[in-house]
Amino acid sequence: MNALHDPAPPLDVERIRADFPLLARTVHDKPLVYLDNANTAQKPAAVIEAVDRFYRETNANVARAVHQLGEEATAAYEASRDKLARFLNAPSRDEIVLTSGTTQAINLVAYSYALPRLQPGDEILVTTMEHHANIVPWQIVCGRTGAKLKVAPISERGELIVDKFVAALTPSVKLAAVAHVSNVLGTINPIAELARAARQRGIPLLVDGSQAAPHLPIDLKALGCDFYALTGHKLFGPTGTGALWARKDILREMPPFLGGGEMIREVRFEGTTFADPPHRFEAGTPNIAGFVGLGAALDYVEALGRERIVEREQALLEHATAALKAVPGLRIVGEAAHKAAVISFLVEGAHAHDLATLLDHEGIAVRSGHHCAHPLMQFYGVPATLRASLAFYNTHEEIDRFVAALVKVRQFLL
Amino acid sequence: MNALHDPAPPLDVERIRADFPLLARTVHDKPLVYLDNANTAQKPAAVIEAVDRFYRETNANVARAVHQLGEEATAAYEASRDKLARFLNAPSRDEIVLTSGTTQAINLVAYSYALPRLQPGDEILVTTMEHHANIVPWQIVCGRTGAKLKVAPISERGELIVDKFVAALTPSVKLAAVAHVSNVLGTINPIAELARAARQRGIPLLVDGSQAAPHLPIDLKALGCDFYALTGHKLFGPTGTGALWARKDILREMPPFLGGGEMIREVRFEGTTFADPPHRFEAGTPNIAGFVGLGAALDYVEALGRERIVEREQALLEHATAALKAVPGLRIVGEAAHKAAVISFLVEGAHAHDLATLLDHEGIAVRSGHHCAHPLMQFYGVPATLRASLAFYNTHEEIDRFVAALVKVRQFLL
Amino acid sequence: MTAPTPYPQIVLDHFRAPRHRGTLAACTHAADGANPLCGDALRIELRCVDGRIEALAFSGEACAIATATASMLGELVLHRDGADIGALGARFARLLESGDEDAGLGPLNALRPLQQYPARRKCALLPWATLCAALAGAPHATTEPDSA
Amino acid sequence: MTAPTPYPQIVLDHFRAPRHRGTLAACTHAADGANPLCGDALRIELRCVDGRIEALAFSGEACAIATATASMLGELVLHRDGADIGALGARFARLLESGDEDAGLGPLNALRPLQQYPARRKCALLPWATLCAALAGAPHATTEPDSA
Ligand SMILES: Cc1ncc(COP(=O)(O)O)c(C=O)c1O
Ligand SMILES: Cc1ncc(COP(=O)(O)O)c(C=O)c1O
Repeated sequence: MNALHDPAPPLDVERIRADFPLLARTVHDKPLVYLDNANTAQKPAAVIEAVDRFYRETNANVARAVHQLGEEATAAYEASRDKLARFLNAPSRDEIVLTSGTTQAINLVAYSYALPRLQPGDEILVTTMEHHANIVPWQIVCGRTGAKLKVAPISERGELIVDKFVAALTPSVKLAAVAHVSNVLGTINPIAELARAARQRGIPLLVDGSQAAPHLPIDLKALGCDFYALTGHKLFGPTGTGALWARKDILREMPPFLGGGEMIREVRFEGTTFADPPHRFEAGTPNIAGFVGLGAALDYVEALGRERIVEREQALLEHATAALKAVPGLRIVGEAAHKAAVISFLVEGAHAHDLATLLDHEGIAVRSGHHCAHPLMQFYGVPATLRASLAFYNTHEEIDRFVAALVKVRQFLL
Repeated sequence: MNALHDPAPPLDVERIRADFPLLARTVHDKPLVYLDNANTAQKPAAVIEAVDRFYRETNANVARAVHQLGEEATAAYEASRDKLARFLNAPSRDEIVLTSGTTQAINLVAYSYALPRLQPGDEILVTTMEHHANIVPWQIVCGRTGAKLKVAPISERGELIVDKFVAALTPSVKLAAVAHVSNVLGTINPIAELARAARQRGIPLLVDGSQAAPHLPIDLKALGCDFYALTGHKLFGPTGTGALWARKDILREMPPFLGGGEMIREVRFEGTTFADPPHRFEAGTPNIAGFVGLGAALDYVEALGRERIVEREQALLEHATAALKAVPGLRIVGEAAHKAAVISFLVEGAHAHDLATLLDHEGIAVRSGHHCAHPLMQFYGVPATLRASLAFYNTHEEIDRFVAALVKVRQFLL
Repeated sequence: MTAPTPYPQIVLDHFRAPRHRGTLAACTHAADGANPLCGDALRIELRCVDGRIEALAFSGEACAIATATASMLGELVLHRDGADIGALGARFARLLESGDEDAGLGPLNALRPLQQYPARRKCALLPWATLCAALAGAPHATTEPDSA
Repeated sequence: MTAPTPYPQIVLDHFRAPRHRGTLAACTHAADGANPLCGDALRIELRCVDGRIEALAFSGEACAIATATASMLGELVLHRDGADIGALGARFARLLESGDEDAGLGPLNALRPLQQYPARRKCALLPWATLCAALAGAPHATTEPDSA
């Protein structure tokens, strides 16, 4: 995509794979083929070592101590906020709230932004393809306020029907919440277009970026949404990390959510005053080592180059899609024109879990189940799908091994 | 304390120190003396390596995948729940909710237990010595419900006045919340006695065990409280880990707090049903690697033996208290009869931060500030104290270095 | 060296050609078992005479593990006293966890490889739970941990 | 080899014997600076004539860094035009961050070691913020990050 100015050479996959220790594992005495990246990603040694080094050399609490260790720990932790701001092209580092993951990020918006605002009759707009993390928090605040969930439909191919989404942005809608990339279908939603429509109607748009941040360049200034949530463990970073980005003017109006240390200005039994964002929303000791690791993950991804990652993953997606289509009885669920490298599928006559177990026996890790997206499963009328989700470190050979194994186990089973 | 049956030999401190890589650090070109353990504890290599190994060998998401890696990750994660249940002598592993720390644990109780129950005129009883994490969440739910915070007083020595606490347990009190050990004063509160009084009056008691779990044997069956919160990073475990224990019958009645994956039974746009505890309260991908590390920390502490840790830390406390009392102009804040190895103090004429900076320059890490306990500072009429907080890996020699440096920098400054 | 397959030949045989598949004309007990997250749904119908299981039939859609287990279980429990089924079920659960042979469970020993696949044990347990529910007069059964 | 002390002799001297300590009989401008978490509280009073600072006094309780800075700052700003103070303050903030000498800041260069002690910079900045507040007609100032 950057072809005009000095194209970077393609990724050297063998070198990259050597960066990820877990990829050398065997499973059931077979070399592992890890195709469950949308569930959680593997970590480069740089991330593992950053966490390790933090505990060995710098470990201290943040923002609380005047001693040297505390200064170093605070600097390392806050540096990850800077890196996230740059990674997302956020207008300001003070708009980055560090959370334990997407789930906590979306719940923060639900409890602190939506809950105080919603009235009976108000609506929150989601889509059929959302992850439970982008459904259940809204159901909880709707339950408490009398507001209602409204669902923008998708097509059989798994694309959001943009006209219907826009038509659903009626005055009763107080917030819209959409996945940037579907974790089941791989669909890349046209966020800039949705944000423009929402903005024209004065409706804030939350984007669940869990599956987009690891795989696409994210430019918040260009996207034009109001909230963006992401999770670190899918972004090649440690578990227990994530972030919410929100516009400064919105964050300033949001009351605190969790109470505790770090988020206060002054505590008195008669009344407490709160810190400014982002600290207002970061109660208690954060996952300091985890965020140091997340910073290393962002560095790693940026060094690879996000355009090159997209290129490589698109090539893998094409290869895998073509190969899977040749498997007898196989149907791909989700055939959007713009897709990330996530492929859900069904095989006629075979239960998803049976195939997943048999593939696992061959060393191939795919996910089977509802993928935390029950309503989407209900839309397709299936209890579960199989899902192969790719990352830049996967290879064409791995895909070939996966598809060959699938043909074999299907035959074995049926 | 276990002297009758086969007394264990005292801890071999040199060997133990070798287990903690960070203790070998220098700060401002001096060997580090780390006396900020109540802020966060250092980690033994066994913990650091458990986290490292998890990412290299087992990393996968939990409870979601049928593949081998997912099984292994789930088993490792759930094993830490078992270990915590044993560590606390909890009646059941299903009563252990894994959280990102004490702060999240207490907020869970505030939002899910207290918020739905509180009426205008109701009260929540806390004490003067609470950490902000055990004040602000209650203020938030009081603000939403019209309930009020009630404060049980302490003596000048820093002891909870038990009679007054018990007298404050009036019918309007719907929950009492008390630190097991004060992070500023070191005071060990008589939890079993408080719990008995609360129980007789049908008032549930929450115990903030942040500072107790790392230093005392905890026996939940004997304590008789209803909720117990702890944080992993002070317990020699990774950042971003913690737990709430609560009685099963109470947990069962609590509605979910955060919404997302893992905590549901079935999601439909028309209405969602939730999982049983503890999973109902664990929305989203947890800090899997962190909890694996916490399991290793519990193993480490149990291998040392908690009775032996108490013995050693009490000896360190005695030594440090005596040595500090000889420093001119020094006053110890918190002189309870039962104390953990936490010593707050003031030096006449010298600001806490100046001394802390000068001590840091000598390689000695103590904390100066309000220790997230503004109301306690207000009680003592000071903006800040210095605090030396010890762990079993500290030595008599370190304490001597600390006190000698304190004498020196005091003289230098004044 | 290869790990044991979770699908031994006998499991495949029972999956492909299940015994006791169908419904009973005159049934005395019945229950529906469902693991909705997995997508397994099984109905078991029984005819008991003097507390003994004289006929059994199952129907529904389920994965190979659940289907094969239901088929083999029919073989095992037919003509047994309903009162003995609970204990047998517990022995089967133990077999899945330990991977240890239990001669008294006959063909069901073929499911011992599930010791290695804990996430799939709920599939093998579903027919048992459904059978027990039917005997106990409960209409529904599930073996799904509530967080799937 | 030892790291530079954060409290050079001149800082100690100003802390122990602060210049310009006290209050002004006839003051034209004044502000209270407070970092409550730290426990620093300083009042600065000024007498300005034609925009020039002709007299300055500070009072209050503060740590050595804040006290010494207030004392040295008095030396530096006396007889200067109030309009120049903002720029001087910005240079001082830069000195704290970079640790680089700035000859124009005279004795305040003694605080350069705070480059190594970022948590203490707010103490050195408090007198500046209070002075700026006084000149701007604002009654209060703080340099405490709101999460302390
Ligand atoms: C007594 C007490 N309670 C609660 C907390 C909060 O713990 P965390 O910041 O890990 O949530 C702490 C530590 O900061 C503490 O010392
Ligand atoms: C689209 C989407 N949203 C939200 C989540 C939740 O992320 P986490 O579990 O890390 O909070 C996930 C991943 O599970 C996801 O794929």
